[in-house]
Amino acid sequence: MAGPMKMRATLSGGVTDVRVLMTHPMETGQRKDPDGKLVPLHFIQNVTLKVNGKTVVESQISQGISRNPVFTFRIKGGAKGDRIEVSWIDNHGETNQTETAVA
Amino acid sequence: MRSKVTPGDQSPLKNRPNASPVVSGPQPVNGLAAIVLKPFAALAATWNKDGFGAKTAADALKTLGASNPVASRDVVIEAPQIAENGAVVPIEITSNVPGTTSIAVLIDKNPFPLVGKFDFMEGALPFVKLNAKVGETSEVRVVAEALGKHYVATQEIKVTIGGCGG
Amino acid sequence: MKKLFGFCVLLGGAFCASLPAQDAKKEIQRYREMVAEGSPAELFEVEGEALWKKPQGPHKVSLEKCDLSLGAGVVKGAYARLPRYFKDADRVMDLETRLLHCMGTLQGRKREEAAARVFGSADRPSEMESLSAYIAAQSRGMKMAPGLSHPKEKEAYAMGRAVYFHRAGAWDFSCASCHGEEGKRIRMQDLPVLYKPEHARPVVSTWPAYRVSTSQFITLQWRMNNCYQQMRMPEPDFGSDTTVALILFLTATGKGEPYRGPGTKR
Amino acid sequence: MKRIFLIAMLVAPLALADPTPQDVQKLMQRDFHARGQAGMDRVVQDGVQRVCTESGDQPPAGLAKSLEADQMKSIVYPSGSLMGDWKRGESIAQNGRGLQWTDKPGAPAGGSCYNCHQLSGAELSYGTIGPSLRGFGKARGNGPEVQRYVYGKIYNAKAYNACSQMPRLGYSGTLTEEQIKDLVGLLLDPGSPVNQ
Repeated sequence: MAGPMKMRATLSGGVTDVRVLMTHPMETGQRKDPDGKLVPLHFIQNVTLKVNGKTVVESQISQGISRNPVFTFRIKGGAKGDRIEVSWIDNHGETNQTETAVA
Repeated sequence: MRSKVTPGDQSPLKNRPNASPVVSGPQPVNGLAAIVLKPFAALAATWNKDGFGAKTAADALKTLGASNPVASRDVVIEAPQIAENGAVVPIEITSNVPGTTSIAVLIDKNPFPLVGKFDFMEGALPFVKLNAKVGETSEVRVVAEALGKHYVATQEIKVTIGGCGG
Repeated sequence: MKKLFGFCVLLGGAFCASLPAQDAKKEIQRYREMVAEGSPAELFEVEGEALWKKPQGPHKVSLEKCDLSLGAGVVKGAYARLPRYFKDADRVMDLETRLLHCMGTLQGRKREEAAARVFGSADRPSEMESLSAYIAAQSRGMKMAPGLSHPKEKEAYAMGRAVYFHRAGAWDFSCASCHGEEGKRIRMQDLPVLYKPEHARPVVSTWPAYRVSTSQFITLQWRMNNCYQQMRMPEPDFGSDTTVALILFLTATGKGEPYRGPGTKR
Repeated sequence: MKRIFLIAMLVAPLALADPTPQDVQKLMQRDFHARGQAGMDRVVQDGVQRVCTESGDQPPAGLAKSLEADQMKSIVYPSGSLMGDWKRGESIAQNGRGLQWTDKPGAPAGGSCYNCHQLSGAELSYGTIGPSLRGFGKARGNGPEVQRYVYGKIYNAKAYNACSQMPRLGYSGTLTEEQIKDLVGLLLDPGSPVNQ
């Protein structure tokens, strides 16, 4: 099961700032575990940001993103209470999502 | 399903080997295609396999149709010049190029330089802050796409050793 | 250098300087600030809250009735009051020592089981790490005020100070060997002089913390353990009087600072 | 040695109620456990550690002198040139491992030099607990006297300054004779990056 996500979306000066944290190992496939075995490639490939159900950012990312990814996106305008959703899918097909209201 | 609707998988340049080396031509709008053809965008999204598998920044840029981007000071990279640890290097990117629809981030010296591509639509500002792995001292290369043209900025990030090293 | 100059033109001169030592320090500072802005520490708080409320052990109860010094189940503001003397255990305890105590008394867990894996890994954080993140976060904004009035607290404080300056081990180190003089650093790491309040305050108010180099959430007990490892000493027992005394000495030296952790470290 | 302890006790600046180094050691003997190559013998202070702890690293001059003379006797100088390979020296200086409970016993250790000293100009990430050693050989040459001093200082820094914060890298068994020679090369060889 995927670990927790955390997100906050704040409106200030006509711009909504969305910061989202995700739990993910983002394994490069080149790291060795303590027993010397290669840890298989395992990383998030897509992150999607939606506002009130509409996709506004589509991201494609690689294993070059740091472990436990953190992204900040910005949306022009928006209103308090707007529904912000972020979802991800990794190379194993695992997914997770979270949502919050603009504060 | 994935490969059919993935513009990034099939580089337009592959089909147009003689494409203009100066400014690359208009690109299919990834996001639009994804939305129209796939109601659950996140669950069956596009992923540029060739670009992320490329071993040099130049090869990765080819897959984005951005072989010869124009240097621009409107692409702004905010990142430390020295990182204490290469595992987490914060990079903040803003494109002030009017009409920017996507931003690609590359770390030249990484084994696979392309670390992310972000498509913006419906009021999202061409801005992203992320944490990237930077294996050794390297250029960070950011390519913004606006109205079919590509613009680039770079910055060197030095990676040092922190702490006792033991 | 030529290359760098080329980019200077691109970036409107913003990054034109080469990197003499004084700028290197400034850039590292900027790196730390940027990293702290997007810290995954909060993910551990989420995990920790779930663990705090999860029934476990032979008694199949959660830790929610654990008395962290403000009465059973009060989490808000508790971390800022630790370490402190607990009458029921008749000893001074820091957060982790207290949690271990509650795992025994409330959940009926054996110490060997509960303490078997107090330091986790990036792949599998320990229960103690997530719990520490959650509980510490509930003290944000509160002034650090460890116990210093009970005779056992006074005794532990004096012992902690003596331990800080005690030289031993294969490399003859005390804590003060590295954390003893102002303006010094290891590699690029500035070394706080932790017996001085102005140095201890920003430190004790940001532990426990997420460490970006290892993607781990690390606790003060871990920090003491890791210091002794690097001092080439044998390993201190988890929650031992020595480690609690040291943590009390450091926290007391930094007392009065509002808590603003869990922080983010190199 | 016993007499040294007695003198040290008399000059100890700590108040009576404060725990003595003996008290701390006793507590550590109860609260620590051996792990890997880090045995419990390491908790037991030797004369240098005891005197330095008691005096806050400022022993009276006479006592310091006798401790230093005593430590000097521990230094074993190899015969012949003391200048090894600066390239190997550089990697020893970079390496911060050795003698920890997480380190493999018997595996070559590092000197942790960059943790505390500036050496090669190419390495930006250097510590400042010890003095900068940039241009060390350039300023002092590399004659037998200097070689002997550098070798001895790395082998047992306490022979030159009783309460130095620098580990006794030869005496403690951290570095081998060969490794110390390589570090001498790093500091003194005109071709070493330290002297560029």
